[in-house]
Amino acid sequence: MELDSLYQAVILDHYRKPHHKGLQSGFDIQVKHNNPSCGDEVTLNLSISDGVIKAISWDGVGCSISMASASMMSDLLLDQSYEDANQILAEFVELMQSKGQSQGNEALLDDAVAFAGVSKFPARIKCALLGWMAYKDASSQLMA
Amino acid sequence: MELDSLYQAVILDHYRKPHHKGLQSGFDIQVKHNNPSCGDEVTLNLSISDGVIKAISWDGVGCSISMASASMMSDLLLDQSYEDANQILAEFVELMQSKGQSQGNEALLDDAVAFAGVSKFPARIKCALLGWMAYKDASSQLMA
Amino acid sequence: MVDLSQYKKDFPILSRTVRGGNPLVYLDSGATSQKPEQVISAEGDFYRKHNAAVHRGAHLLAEEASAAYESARENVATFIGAKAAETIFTKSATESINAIAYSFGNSDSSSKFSIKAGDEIVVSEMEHHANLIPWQQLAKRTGAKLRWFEVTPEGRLDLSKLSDVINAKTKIVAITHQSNVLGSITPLKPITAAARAVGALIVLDACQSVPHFKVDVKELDVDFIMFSGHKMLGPTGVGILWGRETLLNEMSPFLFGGSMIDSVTMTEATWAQLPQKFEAGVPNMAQAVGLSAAVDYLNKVGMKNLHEHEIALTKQMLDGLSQIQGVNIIGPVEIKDRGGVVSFTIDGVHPHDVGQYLDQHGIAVRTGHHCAWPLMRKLNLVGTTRASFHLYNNADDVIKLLDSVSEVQAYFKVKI
Amino acid sequence: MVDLSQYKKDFPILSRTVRGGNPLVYLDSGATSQKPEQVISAEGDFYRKHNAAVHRGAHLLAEEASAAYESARENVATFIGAKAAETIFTKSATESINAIAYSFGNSDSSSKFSIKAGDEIVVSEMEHHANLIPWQQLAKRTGAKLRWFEVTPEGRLDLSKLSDVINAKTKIVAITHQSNVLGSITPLKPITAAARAVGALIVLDACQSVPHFKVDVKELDVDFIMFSGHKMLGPTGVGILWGRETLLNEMSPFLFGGSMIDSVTMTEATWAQLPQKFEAGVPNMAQAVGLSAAVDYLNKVGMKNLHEHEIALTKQMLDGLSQIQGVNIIGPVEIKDRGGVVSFTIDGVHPHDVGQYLDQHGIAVRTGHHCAWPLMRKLNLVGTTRASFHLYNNADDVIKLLDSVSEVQAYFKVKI
Ligand SMILES: Cc1ncc(COP(=O)(O)O)c(C=O)c1O
Ligand SMILES: Cc1ncc(COP(=O)(O)O)c(C=O)c1O
Repeated sequence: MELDSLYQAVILDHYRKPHHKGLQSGFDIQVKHNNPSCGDEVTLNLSISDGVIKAISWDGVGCSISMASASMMSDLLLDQSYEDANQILAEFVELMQSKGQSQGNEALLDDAVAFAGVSKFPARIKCALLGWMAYKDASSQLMA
Repeated sequence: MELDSLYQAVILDHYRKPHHKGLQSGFDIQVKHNNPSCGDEVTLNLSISDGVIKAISWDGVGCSISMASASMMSDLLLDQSYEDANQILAEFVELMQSKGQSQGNEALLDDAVAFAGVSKFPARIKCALLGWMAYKDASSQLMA
Repeated sequence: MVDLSQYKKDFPILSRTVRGGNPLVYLDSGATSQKPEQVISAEGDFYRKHNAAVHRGAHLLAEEASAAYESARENVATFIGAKAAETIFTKSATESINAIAYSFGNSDSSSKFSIKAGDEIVVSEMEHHANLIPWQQLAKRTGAKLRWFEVTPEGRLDLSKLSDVINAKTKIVAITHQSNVLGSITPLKPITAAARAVGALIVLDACQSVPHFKVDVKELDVDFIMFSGHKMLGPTGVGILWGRETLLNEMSPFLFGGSMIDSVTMTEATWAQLPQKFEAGVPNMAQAVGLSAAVDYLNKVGMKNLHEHEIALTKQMLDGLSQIQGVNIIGPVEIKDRGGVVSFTIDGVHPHDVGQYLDQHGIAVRTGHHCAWPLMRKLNLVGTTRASFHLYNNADDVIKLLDSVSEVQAYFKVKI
Repeated sequence: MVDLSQYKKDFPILSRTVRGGNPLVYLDSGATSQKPEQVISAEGDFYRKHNAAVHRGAHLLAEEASAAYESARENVATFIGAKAAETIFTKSATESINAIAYSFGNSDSSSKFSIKAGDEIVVSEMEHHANLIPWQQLAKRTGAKLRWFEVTPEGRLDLSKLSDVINAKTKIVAITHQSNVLGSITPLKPITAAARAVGALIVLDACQSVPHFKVDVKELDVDFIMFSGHKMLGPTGVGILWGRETLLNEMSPFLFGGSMIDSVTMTEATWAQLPQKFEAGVPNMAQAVGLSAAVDYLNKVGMKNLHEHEIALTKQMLDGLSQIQGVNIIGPVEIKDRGGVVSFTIDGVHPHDVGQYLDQHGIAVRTGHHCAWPLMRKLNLVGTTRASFHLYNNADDVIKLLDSVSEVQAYFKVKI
């Protein structure tokens, strides 16, 4: 079923057992993003020092796609350099805009290539990007 | 031509040589009415004493129908009792709403039956009624 | 119950297939209704035969267009028991509500419509954003205070503090006729009585009532109502503002421009009579004509038949959902004072994911906060899944939805 | 000149007969244009195939409707050289102008959009009521002063007092791009230069320009433009407000309700990103799609071809009218900086009577003050008769009008 390309097992796993969920204290910046059309919310705590992402944690309410995406993002970006994180971010955004044409670069995205299917469901792209946009906002404020 | 039923000779005569046009002093009330969709304007001076229309004069700018109608109205209503004038007014309004089905009561309306043709041109009914509505407003204020 | 199945064929979109090649089961009429061919072609015919700027031309097309537009107004007015002069065409209910709020704001401080610090405006926790934010903003601009009725756990308006909420300071009571989330119908009598007792004006958001059951403004005892054409089988881009003639006569207009004037100089303008006073510019003529065709269609079906039909479907849906473990109905479970809108949640599955699963099976529902975010917060929900009906729905649609809801639980491996 | 005759057949209404059994000669496109079948069926197809509430549903129809609506926005934006985010769908130019005026009025006193006593707002004597009264009212509400450019006897904007009219107090300059009565096109450069020099914002009423010649907001150096779909072959019930992204981002929204929010509680709301911030409620989706089809159609014809075609007809009309004794052209007789709108008067015959005679012969024109009453007063006229063109008009239409004008004089027995 078409739907299975959206709800890959790894996505549903992260949804049920999200990583880095629960806000940690001692952050450099906190941002809150939401998706006004459906009400999903993500709050993100981020610390960057010496150009490296030292801590990332988040909390929020939302659908499986938005929550699983925030979870995998945290896994992917923690301990990366700001530059590498940006490359991963760019790759993920490109995957989301690929309208089902791309498989995603597994070297960069690891398990997050499972989101490739989301790009065929335009209304869900915003869900998958919610956490990433929070990260983008937070990190670019920190690095400004 | 259909148009000739609108522009009867007597109407065009009154348009070219309107009666009671030019505001007379010594009135009991003055009202100004306009037709905002085309810009036609009529100012009416009216005096009623002992229930009789003692003086009526008007001025204004407008199309042949509105000006001729004000002219004939003045002829018809001058020296009439308020009650008779109301009957004439009612008859004229009814004629305007007749959608071309009525010839008009000549005993009451005299030359103004020429306006029967106007009732087939919905956009022109307001023109023909402009002066009459001014009279209605003025007289009902006076008799209130 | 009258059988309405003959009408479905008039709605071209209902014969298309959607995701997964499934036939469309449209259960999102609370957001917008589908349109019968009669409405679509009424709009098209206006353009093909009579299109011209109304009230402005000396020519035959302008006469015909004006007649079509004004008879559309008569028709819609009659439908709600109103006079034509009180029935204003807007672009939507949202515009209608904002129009009234701005008209209050535009009033001279001496007028009875003027709102100032110390005054109170009353809404409820179940309002759609369209009947909340304009009043928040009016309060903000004027210094007035916003008050509200709370919502009971069953999803009814909580009137227990009625005499506190509506008090001597209350100037406006703006309330929904039927919640677009909960389906609950507002008991108007106690509210209008309280408002009348303190001289407050009553604004009724009739977006979810006029399209579904007979509403007669003469019986309501309110001052303003508003609704959108697109939720009642009509075109997009047209709504109605109805107000009492005496009030509209006294109020300031909202939009300024052509056709709404009596006289204009460089520095001053005076206003036309009703309804033109509230209709600036070349109006949405084709959409007004389309809305009139929708009213004709609804009259043909019969509002009573429509309502009975929707109530039967609602009952079937409520009964069915009650029997599925792990499913929660959000809103009254009783059918009394309840319209054809059924919100629910499924434990362990986010509404957005529920909607996605249903969509894959051809079932179109709405998910999320339904533009009633404060209500969601109050009920401690991130959102709901909402199924809503119109005349073209039938018992099969409900069965399909119920079956799919059970499958959702299986698909997302919810433990029940 | 490119031959546009192939297009006329696309406009169903143009094949009908009117008063006296005459074929329709439609010369009233300045009031509203006719619609090609392509536009009518684009609107119908939206309802028949994709209708759903945009930006709100999880289902396929909602996705399709959103895609149709947003690609309509892209298309219209490209047409005027704008970004999609800056291109707001309204119901009409009238709404667009009022929206901006209210947004100014809604601004905090600390914001640069706030208007107060001592500020000045500049318009002109040739404005349509839609670009005059909203500013009169804003001035009235805020205590600002309304100033204006006069009109020269030839019907051009009188810029001789430019540095007096636009001065250090000027906050807004709201001006028409082309007069709907005189046909004169505003020389923007000196005005925008003067406005920029004092930091005033520039609002351009593009109702009579965008439908007739290429307008690119990047080249205009103005801050806001507005126009209506119905004058550019599009549906009724849709207009555009374009504004610079930076300004729209900073400005207060105008209508409040669903879809324009970022977050909402009972007492507070924050706004969505552009363009949603300025589009409250379920939008006029089918009309936006129809407008996009109109833009496609205009692109196919080519705005340059259209403009040349209209200029040729205008020249023919001006030449013809100049040769009839007792006929006065109201507006520039020179073709330079002039669009396809020709107003005239006939000595001894009221415009309304002229229009009636023409109508009897199948010729649809507009008569009266054309929603520019202050201009009429200035020119000492009770009104004019106005012929205005679009792509479906041709030289025969002009000849018919010219012949009929001569007959009017005979019919009403005017002595020449
Ligand atoms: C110059 C001008 N401005 C504004 C308007 C108002 O447009 P609308 O009535 O479509 O809102 C018009 C047309 O009526 C116009 O010609
Ligand atoms: C209760 C209620 N009020 C107001 C609205 C706003 O209507 P619209 O978006 O058509 O203006 C809606 C629908 O969206 C609604 O359901």
